[in-house]
Amino acid sequence: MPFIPHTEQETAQMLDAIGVQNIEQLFDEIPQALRAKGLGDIPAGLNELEVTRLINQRARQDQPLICFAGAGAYEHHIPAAVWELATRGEFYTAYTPYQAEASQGTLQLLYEYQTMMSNLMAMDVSNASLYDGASALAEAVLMAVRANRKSKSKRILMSTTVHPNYRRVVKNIVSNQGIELVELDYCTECGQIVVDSLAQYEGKDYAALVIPQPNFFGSLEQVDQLTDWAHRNEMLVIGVVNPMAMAVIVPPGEWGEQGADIACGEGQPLGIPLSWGGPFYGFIACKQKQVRQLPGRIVGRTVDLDGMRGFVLTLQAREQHIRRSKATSNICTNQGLMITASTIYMSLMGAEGLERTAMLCHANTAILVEQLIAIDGVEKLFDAPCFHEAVIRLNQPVVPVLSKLAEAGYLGGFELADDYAELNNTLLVCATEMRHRDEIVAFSQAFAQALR
Amino acid sequence: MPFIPHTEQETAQMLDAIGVQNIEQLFDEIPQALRAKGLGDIPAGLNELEVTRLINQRARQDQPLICFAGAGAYEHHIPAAVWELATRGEFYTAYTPYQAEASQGTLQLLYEYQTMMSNLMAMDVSNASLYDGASALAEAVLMAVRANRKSKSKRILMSTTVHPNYRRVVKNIVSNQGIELVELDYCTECGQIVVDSLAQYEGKDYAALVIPQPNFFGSLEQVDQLTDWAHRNEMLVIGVVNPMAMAVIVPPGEWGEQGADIACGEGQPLGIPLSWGGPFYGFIACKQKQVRQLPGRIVGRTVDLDGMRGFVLTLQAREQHIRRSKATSNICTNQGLMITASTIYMSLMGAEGLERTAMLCHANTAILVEQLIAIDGVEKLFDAPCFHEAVIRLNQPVVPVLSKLAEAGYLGGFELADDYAELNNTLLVCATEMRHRDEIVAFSQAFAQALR
Amino acid sequence: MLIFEQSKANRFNRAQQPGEAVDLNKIPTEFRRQQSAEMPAVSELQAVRHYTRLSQKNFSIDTHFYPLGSCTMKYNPRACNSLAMQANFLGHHPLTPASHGQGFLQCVYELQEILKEATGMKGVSMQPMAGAQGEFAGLAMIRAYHDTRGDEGRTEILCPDAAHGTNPATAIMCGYTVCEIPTGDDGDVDLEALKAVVGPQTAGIMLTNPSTLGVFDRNIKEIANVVHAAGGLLYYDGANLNAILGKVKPGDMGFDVIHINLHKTFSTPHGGGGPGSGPVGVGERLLPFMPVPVVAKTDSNYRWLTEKDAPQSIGRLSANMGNSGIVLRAYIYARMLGREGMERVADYATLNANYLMVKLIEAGFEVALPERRATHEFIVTLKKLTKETGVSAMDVAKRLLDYGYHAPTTYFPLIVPECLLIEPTETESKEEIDGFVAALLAVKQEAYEDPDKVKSAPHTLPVKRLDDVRAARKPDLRWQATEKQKG
Amino acid sequence: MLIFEQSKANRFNRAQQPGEAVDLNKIPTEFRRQQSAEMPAVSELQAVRHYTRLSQKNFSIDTHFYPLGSCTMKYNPRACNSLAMQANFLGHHPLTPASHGQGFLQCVYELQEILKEATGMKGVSMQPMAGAQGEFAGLAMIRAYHDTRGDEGRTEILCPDAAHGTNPATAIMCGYTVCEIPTGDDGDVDLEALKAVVGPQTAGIMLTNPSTLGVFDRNIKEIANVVHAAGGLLYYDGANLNAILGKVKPGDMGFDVIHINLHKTFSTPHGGGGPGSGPVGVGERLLPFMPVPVVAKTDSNYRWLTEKDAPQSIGRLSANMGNSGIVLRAYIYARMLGREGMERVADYATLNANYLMVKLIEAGFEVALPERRATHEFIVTLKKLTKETGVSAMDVAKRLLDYGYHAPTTYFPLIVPECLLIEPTETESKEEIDGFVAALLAVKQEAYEDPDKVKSAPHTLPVKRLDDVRAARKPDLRWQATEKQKG
Ligand SMILES: Cc1ncc(COP(=O)(O)O)c(C=O)c1O
Ligand SMILES: Cc1ncc(COP(=O)(O)O)c(C=O)c1O
Repeated sequence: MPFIPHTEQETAQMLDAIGVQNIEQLFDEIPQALRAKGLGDIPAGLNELEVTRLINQRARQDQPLICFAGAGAYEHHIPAAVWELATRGEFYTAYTPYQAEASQGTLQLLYEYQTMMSNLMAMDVSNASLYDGASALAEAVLMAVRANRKSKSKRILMSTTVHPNYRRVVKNIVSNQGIELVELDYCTECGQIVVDSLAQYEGKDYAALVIPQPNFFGSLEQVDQLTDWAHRNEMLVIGVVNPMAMAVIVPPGEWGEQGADIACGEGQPLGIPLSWGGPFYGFIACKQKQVRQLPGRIVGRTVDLDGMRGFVLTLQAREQHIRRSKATSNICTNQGLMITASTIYMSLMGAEGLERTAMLCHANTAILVEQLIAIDGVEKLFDAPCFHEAVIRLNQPVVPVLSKLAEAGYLGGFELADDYAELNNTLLVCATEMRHRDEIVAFSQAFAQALR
Repeated sequence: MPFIPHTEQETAQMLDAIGVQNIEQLFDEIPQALRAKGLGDIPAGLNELEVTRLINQRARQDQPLICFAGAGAYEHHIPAAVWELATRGEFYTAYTPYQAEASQGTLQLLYEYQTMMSNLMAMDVSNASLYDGASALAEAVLMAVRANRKSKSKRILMSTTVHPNYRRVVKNIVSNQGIELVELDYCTECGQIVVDSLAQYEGKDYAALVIPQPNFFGSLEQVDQLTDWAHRNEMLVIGVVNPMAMAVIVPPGEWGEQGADIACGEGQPLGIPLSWGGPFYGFIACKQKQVRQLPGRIVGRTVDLDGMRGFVLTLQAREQHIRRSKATSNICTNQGLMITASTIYMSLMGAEGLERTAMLCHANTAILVEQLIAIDGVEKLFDAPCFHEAVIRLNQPVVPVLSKLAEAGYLGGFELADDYAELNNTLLVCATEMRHRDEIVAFSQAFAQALR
Repeated sequence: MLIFEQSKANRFNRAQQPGEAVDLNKIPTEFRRQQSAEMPAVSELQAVRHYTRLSQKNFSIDTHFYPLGSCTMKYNPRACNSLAMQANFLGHHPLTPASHGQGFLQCVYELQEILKEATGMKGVSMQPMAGAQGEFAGLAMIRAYHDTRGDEGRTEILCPDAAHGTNPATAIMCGYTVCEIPTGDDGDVDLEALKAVVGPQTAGIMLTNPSTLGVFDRNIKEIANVVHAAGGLLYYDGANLNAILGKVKPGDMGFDVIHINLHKTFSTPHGGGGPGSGPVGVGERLLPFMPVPVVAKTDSNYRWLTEKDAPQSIGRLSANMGNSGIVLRAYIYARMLGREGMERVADYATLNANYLMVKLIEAGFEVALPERRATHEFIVTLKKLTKETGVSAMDVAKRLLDYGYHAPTTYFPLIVPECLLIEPTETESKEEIDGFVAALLAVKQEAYEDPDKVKSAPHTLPVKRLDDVRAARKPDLRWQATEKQKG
Repeated sequence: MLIFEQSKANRFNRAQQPGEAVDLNKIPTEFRRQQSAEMPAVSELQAVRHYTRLSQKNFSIDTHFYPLGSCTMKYNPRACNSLAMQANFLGHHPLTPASHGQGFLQCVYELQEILKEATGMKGVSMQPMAGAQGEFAGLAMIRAYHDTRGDEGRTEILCPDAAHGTNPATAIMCGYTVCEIPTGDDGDVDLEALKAVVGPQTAGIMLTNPSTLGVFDRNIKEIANVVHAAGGLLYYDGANLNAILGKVKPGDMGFDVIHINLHKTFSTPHGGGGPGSGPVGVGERLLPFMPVPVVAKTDSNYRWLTEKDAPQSIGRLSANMGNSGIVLRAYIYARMLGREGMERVADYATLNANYLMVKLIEAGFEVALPERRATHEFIVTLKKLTKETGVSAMDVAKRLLDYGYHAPTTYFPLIVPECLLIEPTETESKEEIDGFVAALLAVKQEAYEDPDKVKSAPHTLPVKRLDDVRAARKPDLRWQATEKQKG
């Protein structure tokens, strides 16, 4: 049996010590009628050689496409050291650091992560991870409803420029508690929310306004005006942001007069591979005064019996294992290993590395868009400034074009029409720092070809 | 600059402390006339993203062929744990354990390796590695010349069934010391050395006889008879063996009445990837009484000040860093990391795992040969029993056949004619446990195709 | 030292930086960050050395016996990691068309099938990213089910008092109220109490079986009948599936919906707190409500089913398809085990737990339910020790660390005083278990002979006993540039 | 515990075993092993845990400052490892035809070119598997050169007394006798002494420059002239190339043949003792004798040159092409550095060494050659300390371990009493160097105040001071099944 160390003799000794004849007897409290008749449909076991052959063959089948898609998941360079360190057994096979003294590695790392993420967001505190960007936004919404003492409405203003799947997830999660999401239309010319269009919501009771930065179209929102508008109307502000962008773009903590109240988003751009969409991680950060509403694990610094610095899980009274039905969230297992990787990533990149990477993504996307709109039948859609994604409109349906590009080895972008009926024949494209100029040129040629 | 941590300010502080204006001044003892004019021909540096792109592209160019070749390097399954552990920084970036107390990890592992290798060879002691199988045989020959007090001849009987490259390497190394290699012919029918043919060498002075097991043709030599013959003639016996085969085949320590005196060979089959031929490692083991003639690092058990067990490099008086020109060898840096991997490999496999693997290699090769000789124009050449390689003869030149097979995605084997003029149109083939039966069948079909 | 304390202004790790600092010329200054975020500025070697050394401060499965009850800290085969981390898996954007991802989709599909067979459910979705999110998906499906039938007024979820904290927390998150059911003295749910509270307001019950007390609830069929009769549904918290794999299936016990913790039973890594994966399985009735996406197979073609294909679905709970890479690891593990291997998991997890329990009883420890079989775990209560020596379960836990063993789960379930919940798992050897018994016995002796030594433990770890209270009273959650102090 | 001590008869690690035990029916019993080799019989978890824990007992670059003189313990970029360990490189049998290995061959070829440029040599072969084998190849070429010219009677190799042990050992291995040349008080080779011994019997001289004393021999041109005039050739031991990369080239100094330690200057891993790689470079005269195989380029096609292409070659020294995987790592490293990066290596290696030397002098340590510039390393002699306190260089080295620093090289070169050869390398930060100075100073103070503490160091490592003498007197080189004792 793989992974079971017992010799027959030991098994016999152990049964003997217990005082039973065989292992079967240990299951004698299970009503006989319920006993399973085996696991017949499951294939027989494979040894490592065999499973390696199988999985390698599956992997070979799936050669990745050269990626010009973003839409919430971004291909960035990940230094080799990141995963060589993160998969060290001591990180990989530990669990939630319940025994702090035996988990100082993970705990200190999480404290460092909280610092890095708070700094990147210009917020006071960060937790130690949520599941992913979408569920983090759901938690942020729940948190805002709890935290906004002035609001009784359980209503949230949600920009339609937020990732469509994020909006779905938030709805799927929070509507069970009777929270209502009111969707804000964006300006179809500029591809962002225009503050002037919000007059209709003034003076009504909303718990929070959700602002994406950059938004799903890659456009930069006018976060200062939006934040101030929301605060004037006694809403909290939730920023849902791309952390890589925050290296060069005004971070949530600095939006408007007072800054956003909650910052959250998808941590994947910071050292996490695309990996078919997961595991990624959600981050969430807030102002000091809301820390006790923050969901999830939080690590704090303290001292030991000798007065030496050490780290522990703290503020656990917010959590399900202590507070049960009164917890701020049900989250227990989070995305720890991803944080390990992300923390190492940020350490290796430093502020300068993140900034240069962000800038190069921006520049590459600008070149990409330039090349694409030079093609007959392609135009750029919105005029708000972009970070590293942009929407283009084709003179023909998108699906066949994407198929042809896939055949040519490219992931050509994200078709928007499914989620935005008004955006027929449009495509969201992206070129991170990973895309060499030559690749962008070759892609543009393939694109022109596919349009013919 | 990659990998240099100094800030400009620190550099300035350091220069200041030294009392120089700039770094250049630190090189002022180098005669000006000799100063280099730069490294103009070397390309500019790449960051990790760029070098990753470059190397991945080189790697993609070189899809490995499905391997039916052995000839000294064998594709075996390597458990994932082997290299995940061996490349841990603590193993990967330590050096020779000169400071024993700070190197107990490496030292204990080497002691465990010495035990495993001695046991596998049924010899008393093993060193902690030499460069590779070929150079290990050269060291074994030098050792035998030193160790055989009865012989004055500096002549060695070397079977021509030893790997041709090993024979070349041995010659290239030992002939500088005036050692002469006398090559023994093999029996062209059975593909092994026949003891009866050795009468001509009796009563003459040879320091040692080198016996391969299995030999280069994959055939098993009559090691008992050969060993006893050599000992009767006051030669030492050097066995050069495949360690995987030793799991199921009589090991050198048990050859004949007294066993071989020195066992050596290539450690690659024990957990080391093919990797274009290196790094592999050479092993060497001997009887207790010759231990002070053994070249290379040796780890010994001892105690610390508290009487607790610990491990140190020992018998260093044999080595170049102590004995300089009187050392048993010039070897210093050896193949430590490969030993780390190999030790973990053997621990994960256990005796049973090695035996089953060896058996499956044998069985697969038997099937392979069966399938191949069923093809018109292919016959098996030798009738000695084989381990996991065999020689076949084709009815046509081998080179074009190998080219066609390579086009079909196969490494078809090793052509013998270059090294053995009498073996025209012959091919040495191998199928390890890695070859699925389906692959063997498909290969045989491709082979038949290529012969047409 | 924190990584920030090794930081130096203007230190760059050039190998990781794009050479040219491109200008953000297309972005108006009002959008641009004015001051760089404070991040570590260290060399690559400094970072590598720092995190290598930090890692060594952890206990982990790869370094220590880790009998953390309810968490199933078993061996994580390294092959599951290295095979899942191949470039061809890691390189796939979630938008990759199914045509270019048949290899991956087949793995997901086959794991869905394996989990169905292992649990006796009719459908499985990999969407939830951990157990608690699986619970959420389950309750959301229960809600959707009642709603669809127009069965209103079912506002309450029943939970045993021994339940894991995620259960009641999830119920609240899903808009329910929680009604706690007491546990009987024999460790099974108090059936009479259950009958007393079940009613038309009952949306469902959340149960772990084997329970968090480490026993198999023998009345499970009756519980199912009672709840079903009242119109409620049964949710199975699969955290303890390791104990019964191949022995009894949640579907056969009468559960309508379940989650499975892949990071427990299917040995995906715990990663210092995650990522997990909490697939949900459903019976016939809840099939239409399963979260999307799931993988379907038509002929030999695999594809994603999404909201469009499943209009009654509770939808998605992650932006993508959940923790794919974890699903892949679980699939590899499941294929290595195969059907016989899975049954052996339950066999040996149970053997190890019962053996360890018996040995501890022999050593004079009091177990919570001595008349019952242990499942894959069991509870020791130290209330006598605490009373006699002042040494608490927490103290014992800390002292065990000095002996080189990770502590069991402490103070959970909440209903047993001074308890240790001990789960050895099937991958630990008899020698390791014997060593653990000896250590626990040694600590017990110390508690009587030198209680202060135990109360001030640990003594040999990188830090001494840490002050939790201080941490919570004056939360210091982030390093501030101004301090620059050493430690 | 040794892995053997965790072994249990009949324990199998099934995941790693072919399922069927095939019969060796084609092999007559006389050839078959009768009794299984004694090997560990442990579970996969036991093995993983054992070797993970063992690894933690090592000091290494990734965990500690490691200023081991002459060894260049610099940061090994992890990318060099992970890129070189891709399946498409690891999967190649050495017999792969060049047509299917152009990617790999190009890497080797380009590294040959890079090394030629870096050293000023005319040809480079990657064949030797470490420095010592490079030395062997070099001397074998010198021998072949003289032989080819019929220049007989050149039987002697000159070596400075400060030379690394491999140099004289190699000379002997190559069939030469060795003549030692003394070092002058200023650290350069004693030129008069050299002139006195050079002659028609001189085959060549082996020199390290910078020397193992950490200084650059200023008379190198003159040495070259003297030896060349006598008909001898000059061998350059490239172990110290890190100090002069881009500053001065061995070819320009007059060397005819050199080796380069890729595991030093080109940052391939030291791996607990190897594998290294010791490419040789040659000037015009020795080109025909280079070991094979080397990679040649015709148009844009790469191929191996073997004995057939190079009939005068000294041939091969390994069964294949040397340590390919190491060559690949060095190539990746070289490409990351590029030309500017390489010069910076010498700059900062030298800056660090000189700064450290100055700081130690300030702290009251005696350096062997205070009047000289340090190169990338330098020597401290503790003979005064030893005389005054009885604390030896070895004791200081051991005590440094307690402070978290790997010790410098001790007692080498042999000509300086109680010496520490200290090489910080360019990848260590000023902070790390300052910390090291503080530690060495603290140890010095301890030596005066509490010499026994230093003499009995280390105190905080997994073992206390180990008894080398006992190990050598009663060699115990292998665990024997009969003992089964613990430890
Ligand atoms: C009994 C029980 N239920 C639920 C959970 C929650 O699972 P997760 O941590 O994966 O969210 C856990 C584990 O933490 C558990 O032990
Ligand atoms: C000066 C010097 N020469 C030669 C060598 C031998 O090199 P290697 O250990 O690679 O054989 C070394 C290193 O060990 C050295 O320091």
